[in-house]
Amino acid sequence: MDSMYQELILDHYKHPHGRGLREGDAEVHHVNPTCGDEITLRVKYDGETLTDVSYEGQGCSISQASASVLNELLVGKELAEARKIQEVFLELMQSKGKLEPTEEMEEVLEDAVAFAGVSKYPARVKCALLSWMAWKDATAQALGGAERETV
Amino acid sequence: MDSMYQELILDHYKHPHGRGLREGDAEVHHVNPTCGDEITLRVKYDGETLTDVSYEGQGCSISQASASVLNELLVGKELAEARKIQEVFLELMQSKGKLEPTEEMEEVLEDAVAFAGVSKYPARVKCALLSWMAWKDATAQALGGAERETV
Amino acid sequence: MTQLPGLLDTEAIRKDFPLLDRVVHDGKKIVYLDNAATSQKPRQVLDALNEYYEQHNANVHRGVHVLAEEATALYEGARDKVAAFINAPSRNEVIFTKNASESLNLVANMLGWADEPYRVDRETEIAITEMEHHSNIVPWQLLAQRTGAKLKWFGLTDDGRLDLSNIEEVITEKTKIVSFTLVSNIMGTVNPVEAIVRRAQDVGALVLIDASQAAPHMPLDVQALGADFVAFTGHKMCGPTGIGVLWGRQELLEDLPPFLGGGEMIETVSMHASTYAPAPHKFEAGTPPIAQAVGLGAAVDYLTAIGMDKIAAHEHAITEYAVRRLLEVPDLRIIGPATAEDRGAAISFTLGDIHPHDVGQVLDEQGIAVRVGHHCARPVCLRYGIPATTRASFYLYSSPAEVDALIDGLEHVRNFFG
Amino acid sequence: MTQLPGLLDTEAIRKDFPLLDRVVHDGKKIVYLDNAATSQKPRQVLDALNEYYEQHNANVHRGVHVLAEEATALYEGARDKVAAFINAPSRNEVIFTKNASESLNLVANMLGWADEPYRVDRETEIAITEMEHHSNIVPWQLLAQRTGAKLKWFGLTDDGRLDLSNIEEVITEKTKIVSFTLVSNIMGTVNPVEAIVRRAQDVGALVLIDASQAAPHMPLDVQALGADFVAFTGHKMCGPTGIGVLWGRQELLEDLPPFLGGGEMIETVSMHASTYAPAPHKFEAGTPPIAQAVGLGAAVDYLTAIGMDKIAAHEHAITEYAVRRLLEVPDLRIIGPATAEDRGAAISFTLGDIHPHDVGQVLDEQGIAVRVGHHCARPVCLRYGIPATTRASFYLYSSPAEVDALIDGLEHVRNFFG
Ligand SMILES: Cc1ncc(COP(=O)(O)O)c(C=O)c1O
Ligand SMILES: Cc1ncc(COP(=O)(O)O)c(C=O)c1O
Repeated sequence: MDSMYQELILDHYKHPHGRGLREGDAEVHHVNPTCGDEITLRVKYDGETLTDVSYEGQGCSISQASASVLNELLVGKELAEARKIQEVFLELMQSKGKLEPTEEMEEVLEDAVAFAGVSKYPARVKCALLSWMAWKDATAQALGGAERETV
Repeated sequence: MDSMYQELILDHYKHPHGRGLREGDAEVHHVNPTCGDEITLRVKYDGETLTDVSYEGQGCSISQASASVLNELLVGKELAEARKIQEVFLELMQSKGKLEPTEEMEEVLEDAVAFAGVSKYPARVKCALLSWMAWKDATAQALGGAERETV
Repeated sequence: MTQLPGLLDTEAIRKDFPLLDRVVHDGKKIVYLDNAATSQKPRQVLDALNEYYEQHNANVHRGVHVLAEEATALYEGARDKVAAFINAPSRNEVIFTKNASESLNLVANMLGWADEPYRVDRETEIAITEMEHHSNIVPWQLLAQRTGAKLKWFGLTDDGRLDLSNIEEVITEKTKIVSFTLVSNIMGTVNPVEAIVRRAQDVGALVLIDASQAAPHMPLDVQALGADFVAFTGHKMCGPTGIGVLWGRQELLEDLPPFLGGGEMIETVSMHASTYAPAPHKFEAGTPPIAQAVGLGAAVDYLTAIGMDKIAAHEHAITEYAVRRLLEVPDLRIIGPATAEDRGAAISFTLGDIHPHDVGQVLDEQGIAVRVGHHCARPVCLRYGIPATTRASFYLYSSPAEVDALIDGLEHVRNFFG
Repeated sequence: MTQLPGLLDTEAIRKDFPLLDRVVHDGKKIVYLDNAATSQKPRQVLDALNEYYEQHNANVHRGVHVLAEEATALYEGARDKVAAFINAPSRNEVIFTKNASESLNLVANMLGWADEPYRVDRETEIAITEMEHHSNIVPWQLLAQRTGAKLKWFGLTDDGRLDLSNIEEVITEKTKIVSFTLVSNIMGTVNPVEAIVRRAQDVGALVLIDASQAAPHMPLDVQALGADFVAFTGHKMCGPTGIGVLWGRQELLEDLPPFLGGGEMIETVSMHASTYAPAPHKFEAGTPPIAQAVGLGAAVDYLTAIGMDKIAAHEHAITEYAVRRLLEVPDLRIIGPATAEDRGAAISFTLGDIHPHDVGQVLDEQGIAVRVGHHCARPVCLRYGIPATTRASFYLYSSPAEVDALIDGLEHVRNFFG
């Protein structure tokens, strides 16, 4: 159990960062059809700088905590760096529990490294990725470019 | 093997009685869809007396021999008696090899008792019954009455 | 040990089910409470499968060799067993499919292609209910879309029952088919068959009953139900995966057109035209699930030997106990009937605002297997304004001790997220 | 012992197949030559089934408990194995069905309900061949009847090959779908895929290949075939009954409409409308044949470990030997290619005017299992003016000694009816 519900995840779940919808450049609504988890997410950019990620939604502790971690980690970053973080997080989540996070990874992901244990549970990986995919989608909309991708 | 291919059956197969189509009161064409056996059969009645059963067809030794035995057994009989024989034969063939022919049965069926062994082989029962069902059908048509029945 | 009236000797029964000895998460013996999703299989069924494959395996029908004869006898023998199990007037009314979903789709497709008086088209209506499994919703949505027919449904009352108050508007003179579940897979509700069948018969509509959650748990008598079709699935009643059943009244099966075309379902084929075999073969295209039918036959033997009435009594006792204990858990809300009357052994609930995924996961870590989500009955979740539920569901091998384990587990969940 | 080049070590292989030890008719060890109807199952497949049911059985997807995770991983793992076995570009292109017949019907139904440019309707044509299994004839007859499309077909040459001389009349600008068998189940003919696919592509028609008699016997590469869909069935390739496969190109599976509706195939359901999951799930309504997929995965592992090219070489050697020996039997006429080139290991023949039922029965009494009848390919019998054939068909465990037993058996048949 400890492997999935890290203290850190429970903390974010109980005390989410940046929750609530604020003004943004683009808004998306994503749903995890297998369990009904939902998120509405907005991004705000100042040039290439991500100045806010605001969100509302319902879902399990993993999806809620993940959105909170995302907010904490990405807000204030340059787009390129945020993208990098998102990619590393995706890689970790798709590792099926077989990837021991490297030091480098930990540096990039900070708190988000706590989700490593979730990657062992295929049914929950989508919960952890919900907000991250929504962010990617919203960013594409805000800045133009790639089409919506789904998990 | 002996249980199915009785000498008597092989005899009838090799030297069929009454084969060929002659004049009749009614003609039917029956097919066994599972193996493609076919028979064209005519009956001729003089009042209540069955004066001829003529037939043509293609099929396995069992279906051929059975038509031959039918001809030998039924021609010349009164309708009621022929019907009785047909019913007893049907009963024997549907016995799944579990019926030891009684003396009474043997008296009614004569040569046709040789088909007892066939009743153990569900796939072949229809072969043995093909001509008998055709006869029943043709008789109904010739004399009016019951609708066509199929096996 | 809790003693309840009507309990089966679960200790003896559990010995028949190898999986129930499974140990998970470092030494925790599994507490399997996901029986509405699928049941475990007794040794007797696995033995039948093995014996079939090791001794008799051959393709059925049309063979004159001994294996083909044996395989055919076993396959058709399974049909006899199922026919007896549901009290079908004729063995020829029992069609083997791959699962209940195929059975339900089969009826929808037959009616879409049928001639009058059965034909579903733009002038006609279809009636279902809001508590159906998706497998009894989507086929009718597809049929409605493709034929232009109108889809109607019964709503639900606050306590998880069908709301039949507007039965005359839902089932009308235009209704061709009424399809509903005997027992809800999400709420456990047992529905009032008679009232619905009576109304359907009054307007000349056919009735299809989804007995997927009934066949495993109670005596099923298709004649007493008064329906025209009854569908259920093998894997929920101790049988293998890959097999379902559709029972239908013989004259309907004769009149209605085939669905899948292929080997076994024909009488004769030429390139220009084909004719079809009589039912049930008309509806069984291709090599059937032979071993799975044999396995289902063994399952039916197993259940019958114990007695479906005894199994129903056992589950009633367990359900009564479980409902009582669950209602003691703070913040727990049962979705569906909060009593054991007219309900089956599947109980859905929410636990405060802890998401069912989290409830299920933390229970799992204690070795307790429940299902979480919308249970393929999302309209029920929408109706009650919840994203999902946690569902515990019981079977003939479920014991009061397992109910106790669940209650303790839920306590742990509350503390964990408290 | 006859020594042929390219033979597998059948003595070792046969130890894997419990049924091959079966003794029939008072002590005769079975000579199983009915492999085109269904294959026997190796111990490895039965073990996989038992392990699944005893250790991991649960319903797949949507479950958070450990059994559900394991069952899902096993089921989806089987999809990976099958995808690799046929060299599919993506695992999402592999749909599990109940048998090849369902796979073929699935395509016919998709096209019947599709939008342009795929839609089959009264303006369009369907092309098949005269050597198709009924499961690849009847679905198209039904589709043609129900949509008004025109059904056309390739005829056969006297030596059992497709007559492609009028290919431009059979496949025209109006053709929407060309469906044909890679290997004939009755005559063994291996068909020239490339010529047909090229013509189909020229006119923009889709191609469906029925690989039911190919997948068990030769390396199958769906990309090299160039087809749009490929169908086959588990039970003929050492797998369990109750499972089939449809492979289809991803973009087609995305564009084409669903067939059966129900649980698992949806994205979201409300009473008013539903949306569908992406392929392959869109086409897998209801609880899938979970254990059967796992068993098929084990079969694929088993075949791959031996090597499909080695299996093909073995069967080629056996077929060459069998054709040669059969042609020595007086009055024996092979229906189909009388050589081992471009043919599979199913050989149909007639024996003078002895009816195939009698041939099969007398062989059976000697413990030799062959199939007799029209083999679900009645148009072939009509074409060659015969009511039925006797068919001997070989597999990886078939030995030259079994061919010899067949030849001796036929000698006995001739004497018996001589
Ligand atoms: C060429 C061919 N196509 C289709 C089928 C149908 O396969 P199934 O009966 O498993 O659906 C078969 C086998 O029976 C076959 O040999
Ligand atoms: C009420 C009900 N109907 C239909 C089904 C569908 O059964 P299957 O998935 O076996 O097709 C189920 C189970 O999933 C069910 O509970």
